Amino acid sequence: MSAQTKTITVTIRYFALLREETGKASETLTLEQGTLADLYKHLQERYKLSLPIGAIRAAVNNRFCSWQTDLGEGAEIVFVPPVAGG
Amino acid sequence: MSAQTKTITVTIRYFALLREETGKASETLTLEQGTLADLYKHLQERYKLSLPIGAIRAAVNNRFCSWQTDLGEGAEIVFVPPVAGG
Amino acid sequence: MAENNCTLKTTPGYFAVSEHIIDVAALRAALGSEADGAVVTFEGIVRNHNEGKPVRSLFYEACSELAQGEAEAIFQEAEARFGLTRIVCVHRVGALNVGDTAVFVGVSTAHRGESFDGCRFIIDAIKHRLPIWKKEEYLDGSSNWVNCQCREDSP
Amino acid sequence: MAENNCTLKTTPGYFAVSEHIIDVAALRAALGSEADGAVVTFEGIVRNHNEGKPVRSLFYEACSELAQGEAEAIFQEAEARFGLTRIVCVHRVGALNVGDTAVFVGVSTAHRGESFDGCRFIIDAIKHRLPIWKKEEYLDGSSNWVNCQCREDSP
Repeated sequence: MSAQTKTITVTIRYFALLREETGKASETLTLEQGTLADLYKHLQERYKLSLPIGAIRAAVNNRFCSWQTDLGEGAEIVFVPPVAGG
Repeated sequence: MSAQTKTITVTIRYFALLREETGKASETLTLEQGTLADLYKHLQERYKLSLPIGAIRAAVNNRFCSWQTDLGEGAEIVFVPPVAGG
Repeated sequence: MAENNCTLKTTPGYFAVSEHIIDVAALRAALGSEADGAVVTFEGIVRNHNEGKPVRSLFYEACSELAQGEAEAIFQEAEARFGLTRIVCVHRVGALNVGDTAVFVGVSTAHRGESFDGCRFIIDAIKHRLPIWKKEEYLDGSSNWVNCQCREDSP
Repeated sequence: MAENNCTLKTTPGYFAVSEHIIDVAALRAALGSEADGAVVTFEGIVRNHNEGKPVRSLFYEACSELAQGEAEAIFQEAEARFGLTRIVCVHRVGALNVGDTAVFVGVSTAHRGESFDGCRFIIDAIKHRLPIWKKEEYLDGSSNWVNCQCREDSP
């Protein structure tokens, strides 16, 4: 890994099935800069998450974003499992 | 008029515009036997009712009936002007 | 509500014509069972305008006996078509002011689609079929029995 | 209700996520203006069954901040499409029992067609778009996050 690799710190909130599978409501992680998709794949492996990326949506700083979004320092991230309100 | 002409006594209830045009909420009339249509035409002339027969419905003894219905002794009649509930 | 329920043995519905302010909360409380997932209610309110004319107040008149029979027929049709579990409907009569609830319709069912469709069916049928009449009094002092000016209405 | 209203300046709507029993009468009182002739309300109630399985209780969880923004977007769309004058919506979170109201949607408009269509549009959008999750607990002791078993859902 080169010295050039930039790291960022992000906060992630987990809800519903993701909260149960990770065992936490939120966490702050320092990781290599990348996209939302990179982050979810990382977490998927780490926590053996059952939901595929195609089943969920993601929001950064309270806005739904595409999986290709580059994460910035201090980003607040929510992964949204399939919803079932009402 | 022959002695054979049968008369009946019926009660009529008036609502809304018909109540205002007849000036009464109900009345009991003795008249020659006939159909509902005959009765309405008689009242139309007597009270100068503005609503044509095609604009209203009629009920006898709490059931909507066709204008050709023959009236029987003691019939309770309601003429129903165009409705506007709700 | 008890006094009229006995007349509706064959349907799950309650209908009344009332001279009193409609108690929406009490009527809502009569809806819903453990199997019901949806409650839809409609209230028709006296507006301050109709077809461009400013309305001051309304007077509703009903033939209660005929209205009761017609409401039961509507409820049976609605029950058959939409599987409604409960139906509650009250129509106000007498003098009403702007903002008053003139009619309440509430239904409950297992699923929401049927509740919306059933409630709408009932209010549409009530407006077209129940022997209830509305006299609008306008700000300019004039008044009008609604629908009674179209002299050549076909039945 | 006052504390959240300031977040909805651009719409006629009020939205909240609440841990408390939904006070339908209070929410109804926030609907209607002198120009409104129709009020339609929907309540989603916890049923004792879902897809054939007997339900004992439900647990709802929401991401309130995201839900608020999404509700505002839904209300703006509903206002534009159906001319709704007022919109009030509260979604319950936490543990609910059979018979509890999980969600309330109430709207008012000049005419009834728009009220029915607008209310239905809003509840459909809420169910599909708001970040709110439902865990069903069944009589047999098992439980399930609804919609999370279809593993290959497309977005």
